[in-house]
Amino acid sequence: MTPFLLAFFLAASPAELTPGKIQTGGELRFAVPSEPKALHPLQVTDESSELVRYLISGSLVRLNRVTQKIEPELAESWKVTDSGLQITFQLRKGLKFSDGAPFDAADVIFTINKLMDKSLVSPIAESFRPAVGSVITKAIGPNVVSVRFPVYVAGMERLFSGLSILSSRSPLKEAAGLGPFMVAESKAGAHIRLAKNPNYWRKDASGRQMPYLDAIRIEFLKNRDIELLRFQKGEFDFVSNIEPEAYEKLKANPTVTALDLGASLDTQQIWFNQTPAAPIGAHKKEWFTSQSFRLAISETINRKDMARVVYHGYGVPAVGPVSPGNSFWYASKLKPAEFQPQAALARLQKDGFKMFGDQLKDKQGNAVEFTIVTNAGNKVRERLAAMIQADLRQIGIKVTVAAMDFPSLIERIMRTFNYEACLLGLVNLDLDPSSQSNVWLSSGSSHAWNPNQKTPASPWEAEIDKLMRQQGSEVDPNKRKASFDRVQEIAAQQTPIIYLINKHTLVATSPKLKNLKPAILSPHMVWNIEELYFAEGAQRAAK
Amino acid sequence: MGIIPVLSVMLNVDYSGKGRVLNGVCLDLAPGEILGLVGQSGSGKSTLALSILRLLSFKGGSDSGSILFRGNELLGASEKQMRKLRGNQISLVLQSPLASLNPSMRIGRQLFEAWGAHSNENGAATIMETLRQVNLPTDEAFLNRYPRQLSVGLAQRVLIAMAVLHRPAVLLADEPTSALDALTQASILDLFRKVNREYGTAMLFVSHDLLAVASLCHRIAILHEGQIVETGTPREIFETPRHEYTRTLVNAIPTLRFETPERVQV
Amino acid sequence: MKRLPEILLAVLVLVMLCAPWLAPNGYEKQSRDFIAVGPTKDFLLGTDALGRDRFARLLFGSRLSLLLAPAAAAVSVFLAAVIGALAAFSGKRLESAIIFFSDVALSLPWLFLLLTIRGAMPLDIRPEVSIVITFLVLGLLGWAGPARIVRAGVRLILKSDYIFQAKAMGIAPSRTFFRYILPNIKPLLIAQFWISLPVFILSEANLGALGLSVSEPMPSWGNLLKELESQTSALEHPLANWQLLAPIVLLVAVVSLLQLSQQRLKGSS
Amino acid sequence: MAFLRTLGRVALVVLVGGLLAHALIVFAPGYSADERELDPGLTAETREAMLKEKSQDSRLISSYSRFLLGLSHGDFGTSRSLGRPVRELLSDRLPTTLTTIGKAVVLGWLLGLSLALVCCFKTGSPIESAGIMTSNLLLCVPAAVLALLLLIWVDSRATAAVWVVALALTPRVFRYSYNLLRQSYDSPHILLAKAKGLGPLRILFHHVLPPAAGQLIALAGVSVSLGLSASIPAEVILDVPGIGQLAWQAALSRDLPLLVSLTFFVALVGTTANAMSDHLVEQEASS
Repeated sequence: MTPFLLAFFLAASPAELTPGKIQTGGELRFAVPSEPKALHPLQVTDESSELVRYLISGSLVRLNRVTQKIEPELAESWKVTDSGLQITFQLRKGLKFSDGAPFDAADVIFTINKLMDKSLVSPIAESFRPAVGSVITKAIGPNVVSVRFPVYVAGMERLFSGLSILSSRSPLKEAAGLGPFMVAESKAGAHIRLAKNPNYWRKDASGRQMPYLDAIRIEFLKNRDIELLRFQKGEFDFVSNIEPEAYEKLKANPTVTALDLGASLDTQQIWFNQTPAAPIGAHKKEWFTSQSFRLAISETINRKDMARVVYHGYGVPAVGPVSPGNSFWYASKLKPAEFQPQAALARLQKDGFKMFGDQLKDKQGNAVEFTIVTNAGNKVRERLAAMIQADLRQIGIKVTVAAMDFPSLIERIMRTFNYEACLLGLVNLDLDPSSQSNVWLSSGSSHAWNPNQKTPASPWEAEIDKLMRQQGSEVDPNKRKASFDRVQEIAAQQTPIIYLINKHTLVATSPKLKNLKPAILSPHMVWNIEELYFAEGAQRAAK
Repeated sequence: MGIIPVLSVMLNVDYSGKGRVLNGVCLDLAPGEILGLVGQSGSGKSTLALSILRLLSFKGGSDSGSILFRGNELLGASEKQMRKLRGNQISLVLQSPLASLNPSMRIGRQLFEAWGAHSNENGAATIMETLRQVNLPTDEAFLNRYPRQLSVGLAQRVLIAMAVLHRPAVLLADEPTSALDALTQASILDLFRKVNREYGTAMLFVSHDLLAVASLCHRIAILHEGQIVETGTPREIFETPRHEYTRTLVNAIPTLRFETPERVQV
Repeated sequence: MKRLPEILLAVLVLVMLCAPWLAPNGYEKQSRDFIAVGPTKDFLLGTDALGRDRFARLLFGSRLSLLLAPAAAAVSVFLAAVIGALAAFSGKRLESAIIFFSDVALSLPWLFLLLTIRGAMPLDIRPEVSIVITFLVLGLLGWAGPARIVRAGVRLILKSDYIFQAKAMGIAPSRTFFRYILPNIKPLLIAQFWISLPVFILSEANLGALGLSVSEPMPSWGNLLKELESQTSALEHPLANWQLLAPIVLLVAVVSLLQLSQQRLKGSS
Repeated sequence: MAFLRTLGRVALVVLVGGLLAHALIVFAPGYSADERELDPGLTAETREAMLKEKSQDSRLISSYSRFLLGLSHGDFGTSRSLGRPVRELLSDRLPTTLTTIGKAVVLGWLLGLSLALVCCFKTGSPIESAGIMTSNLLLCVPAAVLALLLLIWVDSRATAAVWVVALALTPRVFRYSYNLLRQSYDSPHILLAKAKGLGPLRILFHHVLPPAAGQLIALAGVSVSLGLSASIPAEVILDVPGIGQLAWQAALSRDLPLLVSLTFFVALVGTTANAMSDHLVEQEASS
């Protein structure tokens, strides 16, 4: 690298993203892979809708994506009382919705009552609907609201960070928002345009009205290659979740700033079907329910190679369900499974497996072979599958990869259970383990390897059930962590799910965009949207 | 012969699939002369006509030798030069008159088009005069007809009219009467004679019909296996045929005999 | 020199048959220390994202596609010929029935049939078998469009003198159909064949997004061509990785050579 | 009368096509699955509700007649994956796709026909081989590659989509029109036109094209259907908000009302184009 280029790279390091002289105006442009399916803030189920919701509505508290701490937003302060059953919010005074309607306690009550409607399908609504009893919301004053849950909810204030407050009075109903922006124009299948909310409550330290940007234009673009091409042409101001191959090429481009934010919360994982009712051979069920078999498979997969080959080094071998990017909940004691095919083979041989030539057979003489199903069209996953295939071949296991489209895959893994092993990725949006209880409780419908159990099928699943309930009823965060650490430990020993890789969050931005605080948590680039501004002279005119 | 021939040909033609079709064919056509070219079907007669017009590529053949028209070599001539000659100095009449007319164009327009190809002047007078010469009606209704509304005989007359519009020096007629009935054939042959007489057009009359050729032509050339085996006046050909093949041809002409064939006893 | 197309084709086929010897790396061996490298002595066309020898993958993939795509094209053209000719040749009633079904067939989302067939196959089916079935179904489904064109062609032929002559000679309709009609729509069928050949190869690649194409680690022309899509991503000059263009060059070459030799055959007959 | 019969046939094709499409979709694997199910945040109750909604459709005839009933009121149903009325979705996206196909058909024909003409003028020369090679190349390059290459030069995705569809049509137009023109050029009246000394352009426009016009128009009808099917990959790759992109999304999410409506649309356009071309061919034949 020439000294000149080097200097350029140094100049474009994250330090450059911190503010200089603040400029207002301009239109921010970027792309999301799909069209928002719901613009009603309480009915959000998909990522794009969630992003738009975040930009156009306000919540009582906000999660700081960098510090991963809850911060005041519409509520100045809050207090959890009654051993964690009740939370009381002190609301900011004099706030207005985008259409000028006033904001007070009545709006909060209105919003939470709306959530109780059973026909609302959205994770946020469901988390407010307890299985027994009901949530009671009371106005203690015009600007004080208390919410009481019938059962203990761990980390209660966290729930409110994703809850958009609706107006009880505005004639625009849910279209009136408290966020920094509001929907100005929406073209089906093409783009959505947000304009600055003139009534946005936040002002900066010097008393200037936020947000600094005039408008945001979000295009719907599934094709990442085209997104990157247009980003490099300056038509988009940033790209997030870049694939490693593209990231390396962007890094070589001096006109953009490419950033590696470290391990994300997302995981890639593989699990074996342990459902008793599964229409697969009895001998295969026997392998899949055997701990040493699962462990052996896990030890034969070369995660370091995966990180190096598939992720070009922008990925870390995964330890368990929690990524190192989750600073509080990560179980730092645990280590990723060692790559030791010979030890794995020895482990299998102890169980009566034998090598015949280059083919491993179990004690009944069945050749050890299985099929991994995964979703088609995902380059990364198809490569991971091919690597697993090659790795397991070394100890005489023949793996077939069956890629299929998503609906077919879901039907197999959630309905018919007609599969042997499945390779999938999981996008985690929430830091708190409570959001994963459906995965870890044996009665959960997302208990991937054997869902909806009446009673736990094994002692270790029973223990996990107990620990998950424990962490859910504990108030002290450190005690909660101890319980969940134990869950992670059992998961590592039993490996019902073989965690493979936590990929890095890779982003790139135009150097003209200032005040960015990119985070591994979504919305990675715009979580502090009100603070973003363009460098002098770089504002794009809002049309 | 002291006269300079208007057309002088020495030609070899090969087809990519069939091999050599014409092998050193030599022909001279004097001004105002009608030369008949007789041979079996497939002996390369039509090929010769196409070659003279330099349209052989149309059928996928390649030629070598020499074609002198008024002393100019045509084999090396450019497409542009050739286009000036075609229909103007050398014209062509084909065997199947109905297929040779553009089915989607009115007769009148086709005539005017043929005129306009080589002249910027108003050709109406010439066209009407020529139509009269070939005994065709000159009214609007006729000119507005489509080829499918004509009989074969009328169509052939239209074609001949078209061919002589520019009073060409040479007319190549490729089996122009084979598709016609006896009466029409006779009248078309008359027409050729008339055209030859009125305009002094030299003609290469290609046919397999020795009788028709003999009645029309000043000289006859016999083509056999890609070569001209014999040339002579009709009288010479009929009375003193020299070549074996010519004799076979002449002997094959049926003579009229009015014998009642014997009835077969059943 | 006239036999050049055939000679080149024969050489290509020979090279592909010798794939196991010419490309000792094999199509699935992952050289994980040589990821996506350019052409070298060991890897004539470089390696792919998993360190697999592209040259080997091209050779082995060609074997598969060169066999299956023409087969699928032949199946669809054959069906189109029989159905289209039958429509034109048979009575009014059968003709309108056939036209009706071809219209329906042209508007159906056949993707779902492919998905269903794939879903009904056992999971551990060998990739070779599943891809053969996919191509076969593609071929079976491709009749409707060409059948219309064939029908139009046959109707023209039916007006010709030699069909009239055949009728006049009292030749049976079935014989007229097979001896007089089918042979004479050959140019039409051949044109259709050349169009559908690359189309089938490409549709195999496009079906990959639904998991209906050949599965890892088997190569096919389809998934090799697919590799081009992400790489040309304009982040680089499209010719920066020229070795990626090899499958396209080979495909165009094979299709054109086949066409040339067929044209020559036609010319000499 | 003939018009009414054609209309009836088109209607029948659309109805039967819709029913078969309905059956194909409902019996395809993954029909009852929903991507949202993977979300661990959903409660069992919600799951049940989502399942119930879809299982109704597996009773084929009753649900199809329900759909048709809605249709008779101009109601195409509501898209399951996008949560909006299908009619709205179609009317939003129809103009985009129709413009794309319209422009692409014209462009594809210009390119294909001129390539065919160049090859006809230069039969036997290397130019003819080059023309055939070009058309082969266009057939062999995947649409996605073409799209990405185009985007390097063309800024607008809509324009790029037009080119992708046009370049997909070009080799097909070329193949058929080339055959047709070669045939036309081989007929005796062309020979005579040449013998008249007419220029190549005059021969082309007055003697070659008019007799071939009927068949070319028939091909033009078919090319509308071809363009429609080529627009699906083009719109998907280039993210152009048209019918093609919608169809792909609908297929991936097994969106029954949307897919059946789209089948209706494709059947309608395709059958109408075919009927029109049939009509023209018939006219040509009888004239």
